[in-house]
Amino acid sequence: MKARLLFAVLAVALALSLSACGSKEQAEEKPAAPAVASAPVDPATAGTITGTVKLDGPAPKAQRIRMDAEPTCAKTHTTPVMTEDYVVGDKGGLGNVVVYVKDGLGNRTFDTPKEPVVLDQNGCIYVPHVIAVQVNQPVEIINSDPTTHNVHPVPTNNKEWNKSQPPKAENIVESFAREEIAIPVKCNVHPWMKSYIAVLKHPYFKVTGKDGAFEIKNLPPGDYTLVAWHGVLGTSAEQKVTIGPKESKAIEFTFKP
Amino acid sequence: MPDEKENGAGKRTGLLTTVKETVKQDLAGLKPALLEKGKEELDALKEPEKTQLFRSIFRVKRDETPRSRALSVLTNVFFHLHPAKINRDAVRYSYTWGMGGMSFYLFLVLTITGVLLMFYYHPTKGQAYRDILYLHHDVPFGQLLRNMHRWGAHLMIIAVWLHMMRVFLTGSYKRPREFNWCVGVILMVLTMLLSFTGYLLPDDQLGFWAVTVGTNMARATPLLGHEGPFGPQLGMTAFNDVRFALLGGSIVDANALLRAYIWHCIAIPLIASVFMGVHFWRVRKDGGISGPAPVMLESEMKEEKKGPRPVILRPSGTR
Amino acid sequence: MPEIQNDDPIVAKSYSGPLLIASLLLVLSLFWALWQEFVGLRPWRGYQREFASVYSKFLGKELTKQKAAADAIMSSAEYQKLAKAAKDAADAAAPQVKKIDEETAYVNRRIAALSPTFITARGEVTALIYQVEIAGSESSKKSRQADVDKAKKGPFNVELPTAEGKTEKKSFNYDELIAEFDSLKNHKAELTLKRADVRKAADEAAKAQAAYIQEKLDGLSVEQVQSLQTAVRQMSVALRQINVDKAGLVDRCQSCHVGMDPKLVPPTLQLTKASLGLEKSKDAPFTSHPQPELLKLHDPEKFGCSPCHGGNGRATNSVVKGHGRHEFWLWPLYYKENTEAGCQTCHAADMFTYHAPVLNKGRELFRQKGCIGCHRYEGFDNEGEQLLSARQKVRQLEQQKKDAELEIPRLNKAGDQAPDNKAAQDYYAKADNLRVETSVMDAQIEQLMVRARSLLREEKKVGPSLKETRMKLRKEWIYYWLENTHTFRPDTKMPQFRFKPREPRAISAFIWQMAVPGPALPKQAPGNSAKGKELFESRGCLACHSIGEGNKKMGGTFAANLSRVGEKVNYDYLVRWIMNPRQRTRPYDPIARKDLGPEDYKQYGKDFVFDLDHSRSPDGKHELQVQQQTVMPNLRLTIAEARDIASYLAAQKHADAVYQPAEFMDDPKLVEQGRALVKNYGCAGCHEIATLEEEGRIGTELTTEGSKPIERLDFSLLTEHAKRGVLPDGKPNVRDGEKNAEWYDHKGFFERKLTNTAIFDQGRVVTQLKMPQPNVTPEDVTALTTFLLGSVDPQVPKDYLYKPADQRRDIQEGWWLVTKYNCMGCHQIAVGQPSDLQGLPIYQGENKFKLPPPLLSEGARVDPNWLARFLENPAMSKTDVNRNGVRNYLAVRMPTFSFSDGEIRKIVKFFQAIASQAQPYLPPRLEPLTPQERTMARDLFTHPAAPCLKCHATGQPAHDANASAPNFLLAPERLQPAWTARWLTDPSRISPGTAMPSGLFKQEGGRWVFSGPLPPSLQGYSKDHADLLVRYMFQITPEEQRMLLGRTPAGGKSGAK
Amino acid sequence: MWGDWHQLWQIVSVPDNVPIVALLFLVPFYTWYGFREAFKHDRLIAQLEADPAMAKTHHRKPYPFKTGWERELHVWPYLMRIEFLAAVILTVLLMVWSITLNAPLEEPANPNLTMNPSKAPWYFLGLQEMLVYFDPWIAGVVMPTLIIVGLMAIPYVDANPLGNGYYTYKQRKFSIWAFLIGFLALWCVMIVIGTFIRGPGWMWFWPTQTWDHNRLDFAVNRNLHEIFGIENRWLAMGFGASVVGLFFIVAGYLMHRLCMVTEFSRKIYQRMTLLQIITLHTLLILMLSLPAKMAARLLFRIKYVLVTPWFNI
Repeated sequence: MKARLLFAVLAVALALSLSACGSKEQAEEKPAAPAVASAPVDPATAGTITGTVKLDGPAPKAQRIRMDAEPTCAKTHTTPVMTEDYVVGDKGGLGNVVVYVKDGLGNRTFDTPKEPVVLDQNGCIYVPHVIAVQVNQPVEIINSDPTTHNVHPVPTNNKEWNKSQPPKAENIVESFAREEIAIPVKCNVHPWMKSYIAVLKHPYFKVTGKDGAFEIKNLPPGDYTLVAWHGVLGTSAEQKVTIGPKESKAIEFTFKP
Repeated sequence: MPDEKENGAGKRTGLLTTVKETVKQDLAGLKPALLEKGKEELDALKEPEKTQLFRSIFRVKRDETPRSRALSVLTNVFFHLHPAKINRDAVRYSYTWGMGGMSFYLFLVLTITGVLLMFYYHPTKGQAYRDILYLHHDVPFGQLLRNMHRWGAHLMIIAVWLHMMRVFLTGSYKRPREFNWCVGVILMVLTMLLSFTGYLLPDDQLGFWAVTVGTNMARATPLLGHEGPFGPQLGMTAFNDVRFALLGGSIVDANALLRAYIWHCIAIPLIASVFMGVHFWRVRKDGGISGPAPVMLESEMKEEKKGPRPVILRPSGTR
Repeated sequence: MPEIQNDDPIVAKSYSGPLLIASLLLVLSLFWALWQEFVGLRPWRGYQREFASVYSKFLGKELTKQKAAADAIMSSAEYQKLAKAAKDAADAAAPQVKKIDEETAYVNRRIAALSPTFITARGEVTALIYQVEIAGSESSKKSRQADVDKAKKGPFNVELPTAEGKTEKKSFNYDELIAEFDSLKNHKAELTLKRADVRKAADEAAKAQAAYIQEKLDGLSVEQVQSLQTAVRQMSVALRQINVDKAGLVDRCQSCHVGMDPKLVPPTLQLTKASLGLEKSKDAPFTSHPQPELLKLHDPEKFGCSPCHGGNGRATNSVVKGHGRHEFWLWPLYYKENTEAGCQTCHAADMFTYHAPVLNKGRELFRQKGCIGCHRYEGFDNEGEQLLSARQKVRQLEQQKKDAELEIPRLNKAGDQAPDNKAAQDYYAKADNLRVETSVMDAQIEQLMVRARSLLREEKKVGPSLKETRMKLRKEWIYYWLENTHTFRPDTKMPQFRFKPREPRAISAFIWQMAVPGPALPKQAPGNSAKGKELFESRGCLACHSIGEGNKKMGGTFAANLSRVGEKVNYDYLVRWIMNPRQRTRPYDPIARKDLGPEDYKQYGKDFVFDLDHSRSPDGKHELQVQQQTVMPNLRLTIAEARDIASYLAAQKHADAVYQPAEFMDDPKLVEQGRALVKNYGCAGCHEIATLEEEGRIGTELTTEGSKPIERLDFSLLTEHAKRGVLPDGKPNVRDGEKNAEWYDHKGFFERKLTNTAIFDQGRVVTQLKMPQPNVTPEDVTALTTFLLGSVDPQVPKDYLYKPADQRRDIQEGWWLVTKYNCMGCHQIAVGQPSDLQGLPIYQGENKFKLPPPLLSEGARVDPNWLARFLENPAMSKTDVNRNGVRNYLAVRMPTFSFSDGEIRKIVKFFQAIASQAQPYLPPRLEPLTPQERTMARDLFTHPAAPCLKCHATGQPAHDANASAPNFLLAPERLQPAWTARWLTDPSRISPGTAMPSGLFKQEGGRWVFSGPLPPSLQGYSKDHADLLVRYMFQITPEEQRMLLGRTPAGGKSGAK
Repeated sequence: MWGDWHQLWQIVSVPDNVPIVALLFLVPFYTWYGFREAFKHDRLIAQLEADPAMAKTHHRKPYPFKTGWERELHVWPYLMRIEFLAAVILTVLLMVWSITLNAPLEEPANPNLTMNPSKAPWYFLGLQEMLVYFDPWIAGVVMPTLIIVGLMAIPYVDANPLGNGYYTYKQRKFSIWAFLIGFLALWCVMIVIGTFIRGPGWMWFWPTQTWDHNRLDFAVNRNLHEIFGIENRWLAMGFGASVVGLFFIVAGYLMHRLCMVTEFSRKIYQRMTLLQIITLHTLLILMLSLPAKMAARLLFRIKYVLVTPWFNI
């Protein structure tokens, strides 16, 4: 009993002293935290990161896709269809790579773009091979083929679904609620068909074209970690970049086949 | 009716006045009388012992006169265990230690708490334990009741032992109180038996094993126990010996519980009450409380008469 | 007051002081007793008051929150639309409603004016009529009737209000008055109806508006919160109890745990310490039940609290008492981590208890870790006992039969010599009856033999047979293993024994020398290790076995980790084992109690052939154990594949492993010593060991271990440590911030013992405990402790015990088998239960479709008769066995388990039960297809928009290379039509992540219609398209399918054109 | 394991042992209290014996007395008020005790689970302790009977007419010693031993020694005749009987000597009848047989002195 009483007295004393200290700290901290989250990016100070993604070495030979099983598709192609895993430009630029800011944006939130990103099924391949969207941004899937496809994203963190899309059917509009890089999309009817959808929380990403070039604009000044992701080669090493006001910096990612 | 209306009205006026006057007079007369009576009543309250109610209860005048004092003891059914007057030094605590009185008081407390406990208790296997839980957790003051009964019982045993010790140390068992000492010894044994039989009633491990150990001794009763000397030779088995009779079975079980209950609540209290009556009566009849008596000197010791001196049949008054 | 000597100390002494003090003390003690009674022993009063205050604060916050949420919903466009619709409808009705209301008011005024006169008149007339009715004579009747008539004449004068607001005077006779009143009433009723009619549209719109909020609002509505606030305001501080007389149950837990009261906290509301703002409080018993769904299953009004949670439900005088954590209370509250022990009280017969993951884990560990090898547990692993009793029964019957056969001639003879015909007939009849009885006995014996045969198949051992040691193992390894069990294989289920020096030598020598000598194994050629690796990883071995050490480990935990298997095993034996793990070197004869060799067969002129089809002893009298008692199934590999895998596994070893030579293994002097030790340590509980096949279990039975008196649990020299809360290492035991917390309880015993089985030998010179150290993690210990704590002699009435007789029993029986053979290694069986394969890297992401099928609705999917055949032979073929019978496109292989018939029956019933299917299954009669329908179905099947045959296998190797779905030809006898229709329309609902796409059909006017462009023949077809396809599928023939293939574009030809 | 105060506290704080703790204090207190009075009287007696003149006039009590003071007092109020006060104090005591300490309630009775130690109620622990030294028929039946009979016999064998109604030690040395040995040294001490000393297995644990349930004691208790190597049953019986007889004779003689020590005691002895003498000696010898047997058992590990086919002593 005595011990408990003593403890109570001590606890009260401690609580009093803590509350005395605590009030000061809170006063200082409070305004800081929410400011970051909601502040819009000031275009006057925003910087840019540019660069290229390169493949160091010869690209593995693309495989020919045999569409014998689906003559309607085979017919749409006059040239042999090759896999798109490695899309390499003249100067070693690597296409179909998602370059994105992995870290450095703090608690900022960003508006979700309303305009959909289009993924077309044309000639029994997905066009483009890799797309990147923001969280909850609509993805519109079109079937331009005279055959039935089924669209089957197999995500790890998002909801999985599998819808059939007969020819001339309505476009499928779906979105993904969680960040994931990247969700493979496939068609169970045509096993060769494959695509990736990268889903990010912010707009600072870019899918490279054949030249491997990218540009990430409108970045508020700060320290950033950038990463590049490739469908076969996976994620590159991280690169740290510090962007000052209105600054533009160039970086380069290199993948080894 | 309609015919009498007129007359009645006239009469009514007259009657009304008469009634009014009378009431007025009565009230005028009543007021001083009421005040006077009220005062009387208030005065009487200052001396409550003179009220009829008081006298009807206490029968005698209660004042400081020796007569009243004596009568207040003699006329009170509870007090007249005592004589009207006692040895002036007998009121000293150092002489009696108050242990006899305390034992009796505890007996009363135990009777009252015991009766209350009986309201909630069923001496059957299974139910008995649940009843104790019920007492602990449901009955208002139930836990307190049980505690008082238990601790009162323990205190009573201690009080009885100390009473015996006091009686011995003051030599109060000596003539003419020899027999009352014997009654006292019996009462002490009964007290312990009361407590012992009560031990089993909660039907818990404590009581069960205490009673098992206690009654196991009965197995060894010479002649009557199946493990006692000459018991087996006399055909005693676990099913017909004295322990079987005590427990109503060969183990402590439902029958034992019931027997313990009946011994505890009916038989022993009755017997003890009878012996207590005898004990108290003999205290008075043997000349009241033994002391403190004037000391006797060795030189004043009378010589024993020669001749046959039977212990038991010695005529009283001789020394 | 005469002659009082004031100097007499006795007389003069005043006792007023002591008396006053004593009286004061008495009064004080009385008050103390009162305080104790009403406050001290009623701590729940304080809790209830505190609850009322924190809860009303919570409700206040909730109210603002829900109000805001409701406001947000109300401001949404959709709601506004509804609101507008409601308003418009109300507006439209308003003028008419107003008119009706005005008229109603007018009628009401008239009724009000008429009422007093009406009531008086009716009263007077009815009273007069009563007088007529009771009048004695005709004449008095008449005169009274006259009174009635007079009264009826009236006149009754009434001032009635008019529509214009004035009054009119009216005069009625009685009948007119009644008529007027009735007409007014009728008019009023008409108006009410009319009003409802006019407002109908508006009311419905308003209802829709309210319903919208209810649908969208998460949580309680504002009104509900307000009514709860009222309830809290009106809450009285009183004892709250659940009293179930039948069960002798009085639980007052709610007196402090007020949040459990459904009247105050509805089940939809979850109160946690955090939500009440009491995160830091250690003394706030106000949270609501964390699993409301459990309360739905176990109505607290019937089950109370203490039967599940333990504790002293009756006690309310202190927290310790209420929780039953005081000395002498036998059923203390289970600690949080062991809460699920309470389930076991009634669910002791379960193999799987829903909502009790920890308990299930404990129960499962108890089996898997081989605890049952030494400790009997009611209902667990009792094949051995059943086998014994079956054999006994057979022996009994055979004896009876023999007696009868001896008796028959005796009776016949007695009949022959009988003095008269009647007596002779009696004797003959008796003899005949006996003969018939013997034939009944034959049938009984036959059945028992079948049962015994089944049981022999079902009986499994936790560990491998040690009879094959000589063939299987490297000689030096055995000794090393015994000494270093957990070093060699850190996750093995074999416990580490605490041998005394030199004991392992004797044991290993005994095992080595008792092993069967042969016949020798055929020599195997080496295989391709790389291919073996691929097969090992893809055929499904990893569902049970793991491989790799440390964090490189992958695979299931059900069977051994094979990382160092190459160090111990003989390659030739491994090949045989992989080919067929159940293959024995010699069959075991349970009657002769020996392993039979070729010489025993030769005696009877038989070849040394024994397998499941040749399981009789050479003398043909009884069943032999012809299988290894392992649950490992046959994967139906080719010899080449087996060699590949064996080569791969044989290479799994530490390069630096060195084994000491062990010449003592052949020392015959060690055998007897070894046998005694093996018996002592109970090795035969888990292993098959020659000469010790019939050894019993050596440990304590644990069926009711949780209610064993604590005095019977031998804490040994640590008794005082446990009572005083000191750990065996001398440090204080800390629990919930309490230092030196007592652990002298069942939980303390089980936990300490499982963590370190030698613990209660601590300090003893002569150690007595032989229980080996099981390989368990702290979580395992908690789970096992929970299981053991719950293993009690139940205190609840018999009908509280969960012993279902319906499908739920099938589920429980099935779980035993499903876990016995680790079906969950490959398949998902319960909702939310992942299979072991699912976690493997090779099945991640897009490779998910390579996984074996989930079996959640298997009972509804397939025809149970087919399932039984499939389980018997998963290859669905006697000859072409190196494949899957259904999904031959999957690399992972459904193995052959050689289930007994009883097991197959139970498994099939299990799947039917978990899918709630009626038993027995009667296939529904399908409407035959009309010729037109057949054409339509063919068109649909081969339509480019419905490429069914693209993915579904057809049996043509070229096509099947890319197939990812079963052959349609299997459908008729395999599937159930109803399920198939459901599958076609929305497969992802049945099997999320399936390759079968959803959205092939769309709902249109109560039927399913193909959602792609319709083939011309189907235009105008008014029936269900999905149903059409199902009916077509169920009558598909190989010829039909071949024809379809011809039509489908995949075939290259265009038969349709 | 000495110094285990936790253990001692555990034993002492068992609710049912509280009365014994109370006994530990009450009995010595009242013994001292009685002796204080006795010595007060003894001083007066000595004074009066020295001064016969004073003896004639003195009121013969060690309490103050003046002429004019009432020799007898009214019960009401002089006694009643004390009784009333005592009743109130006792009630308060009982209430406080009952409020603070709950009566024990253990698990429901379970015949299959023996408590270790299983003890009789505390007031019979003396008898249970005796079981160690005697067979049950002596400890459980004969001894209690003898105690009751012996107590009842006291007034009839005490031939000393002095000390009737007042405390004195001087005039009753022998009887007071006899009683105190019986009541204090044997009865109360045995209870205390049974409560505080006897632990699991009825083994001897000193206070503050841990009651270890695992403790094992090894002791071979032999019968007396075995020590002397007598094997023949009848011989042994005879030997045992003679030892018992010898004990009676020796103890009786010693008792006799004790009664002859002072002149006063001889005088009293003289006044006793033969029956009184025999009864007194028998009872005292039997009482002494308990410590004698205790000593034999604890010091010499003797189990039985007399072994017969029917009973053992």
